[in-house]
Amino acid sequence: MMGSYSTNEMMTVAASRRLGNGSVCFVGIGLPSKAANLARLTHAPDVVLIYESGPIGAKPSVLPLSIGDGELAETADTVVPTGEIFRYWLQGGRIDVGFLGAAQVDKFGNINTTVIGDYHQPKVRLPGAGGAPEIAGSAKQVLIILKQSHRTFVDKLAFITSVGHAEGGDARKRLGLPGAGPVGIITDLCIMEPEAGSNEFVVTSLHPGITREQVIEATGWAIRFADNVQTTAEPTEAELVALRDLEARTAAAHGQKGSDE
Amino acid sequence: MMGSYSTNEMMTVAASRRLGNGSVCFVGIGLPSKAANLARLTHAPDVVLIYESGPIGAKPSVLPLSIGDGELAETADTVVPTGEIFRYWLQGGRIDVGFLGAAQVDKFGNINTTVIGDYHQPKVRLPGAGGAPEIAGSAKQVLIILKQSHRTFVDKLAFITSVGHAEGGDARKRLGLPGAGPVGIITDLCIMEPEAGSNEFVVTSLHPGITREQVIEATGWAIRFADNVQTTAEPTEAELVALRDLEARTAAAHGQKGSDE
Amino acid sequence: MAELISLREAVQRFVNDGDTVALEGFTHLIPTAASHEIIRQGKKDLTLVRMTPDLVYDLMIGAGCAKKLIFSWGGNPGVGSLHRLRDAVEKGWPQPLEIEEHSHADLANAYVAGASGLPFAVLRAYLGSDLPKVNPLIKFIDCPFTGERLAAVPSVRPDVTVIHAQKADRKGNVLIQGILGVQKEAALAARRSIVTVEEIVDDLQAPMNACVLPTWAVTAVCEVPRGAHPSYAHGYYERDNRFYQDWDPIARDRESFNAWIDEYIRGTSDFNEFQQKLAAAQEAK
Amino acid sequence: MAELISLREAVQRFVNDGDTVALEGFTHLIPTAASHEIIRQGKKDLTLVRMTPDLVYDLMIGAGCAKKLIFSWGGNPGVGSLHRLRDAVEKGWPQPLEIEEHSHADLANAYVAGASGLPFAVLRAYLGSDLPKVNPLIKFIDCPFTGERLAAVPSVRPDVTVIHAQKADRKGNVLIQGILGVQKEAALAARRSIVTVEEIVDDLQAPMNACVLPTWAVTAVCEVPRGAHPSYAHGYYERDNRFYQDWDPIARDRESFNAWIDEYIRGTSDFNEFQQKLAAAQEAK
Repeated sequence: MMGSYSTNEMMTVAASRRLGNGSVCFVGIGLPSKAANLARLTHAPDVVLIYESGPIGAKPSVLPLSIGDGELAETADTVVPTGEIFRYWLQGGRIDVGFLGAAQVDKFGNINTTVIGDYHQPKVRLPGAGGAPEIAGSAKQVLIILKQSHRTFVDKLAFITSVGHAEGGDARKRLGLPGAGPVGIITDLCIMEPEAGSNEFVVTSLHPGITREQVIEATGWAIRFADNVQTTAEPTEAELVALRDLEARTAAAHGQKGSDE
Repeated sequence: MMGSYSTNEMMTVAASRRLGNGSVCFVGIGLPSKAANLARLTHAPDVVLIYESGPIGAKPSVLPLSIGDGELAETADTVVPTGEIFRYWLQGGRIDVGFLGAAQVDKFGNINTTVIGDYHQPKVRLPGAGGAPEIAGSAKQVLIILKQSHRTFVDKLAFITSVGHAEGGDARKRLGLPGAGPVGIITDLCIMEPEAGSNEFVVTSLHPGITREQVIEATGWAIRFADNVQTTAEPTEAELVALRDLEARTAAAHGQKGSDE
Repeated sequence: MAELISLREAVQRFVNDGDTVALEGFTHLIPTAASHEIIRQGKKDLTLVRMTPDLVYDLMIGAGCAKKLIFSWGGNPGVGSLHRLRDAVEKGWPQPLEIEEHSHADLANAYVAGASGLPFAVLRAYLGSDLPKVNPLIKFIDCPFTGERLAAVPSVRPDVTVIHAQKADRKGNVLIQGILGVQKEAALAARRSIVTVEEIVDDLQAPMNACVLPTWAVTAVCEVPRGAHPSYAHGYYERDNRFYQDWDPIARDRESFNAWIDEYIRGTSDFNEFQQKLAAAQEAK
Repeated sequence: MAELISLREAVQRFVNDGDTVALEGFTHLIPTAASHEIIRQGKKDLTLVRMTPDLVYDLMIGAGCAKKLIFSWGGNPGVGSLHRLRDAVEKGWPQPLEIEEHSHADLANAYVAGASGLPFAVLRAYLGSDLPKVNPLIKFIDCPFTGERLAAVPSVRPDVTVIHAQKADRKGNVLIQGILGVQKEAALAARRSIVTVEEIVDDLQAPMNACVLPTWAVTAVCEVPRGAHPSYAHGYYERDNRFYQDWDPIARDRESFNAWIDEYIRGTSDFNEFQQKLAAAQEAK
């Protein structure tokens, strides 16, 4: 039997499991970076982590606080200019998985990280696009990780910063984007995947102990459930130890656990 | 008094004198490279030599046989990819002088290095463009060095590989090219410069002992002479010693004097 | 040939009111000292370009140096918002700030195009995004060979770019190592460039294919030890993560921000004095 | 992950008749051994791409491997003409050779565009040149911001690129040092890539910003010591200038060329045997 674990830990573990060993992953800072490094420290030792600041094949021992922490460079196979990261490696079609966070998503996996309210009279001004629009466009697959709530899973985005499946169906394909778009949204409550045909995200796995009602309440659209909703496997002892050790090392090094922004 | 010197030596020395100290020079292999390195070893120790293979600030002790000789890299301030040479350094507008050889030139300083005869049924197939078209277009100024003869200084080029002053006058300006185009052609007989207004190359300096008749005979168009034709200053002792030492070092290192192609 | 001069002189001579200015450095090697000096000298009406505005631009915006910001991600990395940036955008304090917003891939390509002497960059970008709706400078063109629709964006050509690097030699050749970001491209894209360095050395000891800016491609080199703090300089000092956290409450409030700027930037004569004052204050805590 | 296999196996599996093939290396690190192996295996109807065709393509063209050549400067550097290239273009021997001709800046940009996943490159080029009259793939477009007329050229996307490098580690990560040419871009622009290396080592000892191709971006790595001869490998051996001169009379004549190819390439099983035979012949002189 396992000890207890938090919903955040479940989220990170569930996200990390989606990265296959040897896959080439373009990593956003914060939750994606945490999940990707957990994957590298558990089942996917040969996952290749690329950060937009330039490191290719980073193997940090602690979580970076910024997208360009020194340890990313020191542990990388090589460090190239940022322009090259976007040109040769992302746009060049060499990224298997783009791993993104978000401020808000909608039911088609579109992402807003720009603004809440009117663009010119913002209610909340968010940081902006960063690398996300082109990661969302060009990575072969996209994974999204964020905590689920009514405010983050919204029916209609004020602003589409980075496109997922656009208006659903084959809308993304018609835009001419090379990548397949988001294939999973991993939250602290569940895993959602795009339904065949509509490409609307539906719940395919509930984390242990989470009810459908909790998910419905934490979603700003009329969330649907797949025919066979699984229960996410609990974090293993090995996963939890690896994650907690990583966070402890990070806290010892930085005085904080690593950003969840 | 000076000892004797060859017309080739006069040509190389006269060409080398055109490079100002500290100027940034994009160097073609062969005669341009020889003249540019002579300049560096005499009056222009801080001339910056850039070769299209990637070395920036090369300071070779012997003449390179190829555009990518190892010594160019070893003595350079940095060595960048060839794409970067053309993109950031040449097209970026950072080259003061493009120093070119040629198989043939015409009276407006247009260059042919592609083909003699019909392009599709060539009489002689030449090596082709290399870096010359864009050097001719984007360097702030262009110098051309080649031995003068009826076959190399022709009335009409079979093929314009690299543009000089096009059809003369303001034709080059109308093409929208950023650089000023060729400002001098240095041969084994004389120096030619573009006449103000027409931009037709006229003889502005005869090398010592060379007659107008020799130049007229060695030119495939009705060559004209400037109002005040100078006599090129003879090679100084220092210039000749530096050139001959350079050639001797080159012969000792390579078993040949360095290409004049 | 670059001039080896003080940062004060470089900012006086090469940063003019109304200029388009890029201070680049991607998390690593952020030219903080230069942002302080620009504030000290009261430069005005600047158009600021930077992929990640970060603390350096939060400072300059809050101090009233900027009329416009061109950027692609505006946050305090690992901490939260840039409060001065948000206050300027949302409330117009201390003056209205026009923003022109791009993605990282766009601006990185736009610097590459600028360094390449091209007026625009082509990239596969923005399809399905709302950014082109709010930024009319993002256009689309069709490939003349395949017909594919691609984004076309104007190149970045700053009047002056400022970057920080590890070393320069006495001629002014500059060596950058570690996370390179877009600094080389930003410097080459600009009409003038100022490079602050950790130290000036006899010999760069640069590997053959290292990132070196030759002296003749640089306008001024200024020795400013620790000039990237609280960012870091690979091989010299680490990122001061605590300063990024401490910045949040300082910048959150107009008064505390003004007091900090008056005390630590306007109240010091240069970055060396700033560092001494800051260290003394931290020790006193 | 790159497979560490013999050059013979790599050419068998990854170079197909009819492929578009780029063997790159700008004077330095020319993949000569690979050109020999392609000839040995009798590959046919290749479209050969290379900025400077050089001896490697003179060999392959004379041996009948090529139906088309895409290039920007075709000579024997420091010596003169490529006789087999000229014979194929001028006389159609041993078979007609279609040529598609560019400038260096064009092809270098076209490789960069290929590595960048773009269908075309934009550059300031060819205005006033006759090359666009004989190469319909050189087009012009207008900048959507300034109206400037710029050249647009199709990107190079080879089926397979072959390059030579100094080192790979046992995982297949590749280090290239010295004159870099367009090799990294050519490898990244291709569907498949073969890298021959001087040696396979435990640790690349690569400087942080060195030119490294990660193993997962490479298809096959093959250890072939001196595999660039008569070109050179910085840190290993120098350019064999004499071989470039000796090549001129061999290639000038069809019979002497055929005899040389039969003896030295078709008459050897691999590049190691070739080198022994060549050394023995040179000693006997």
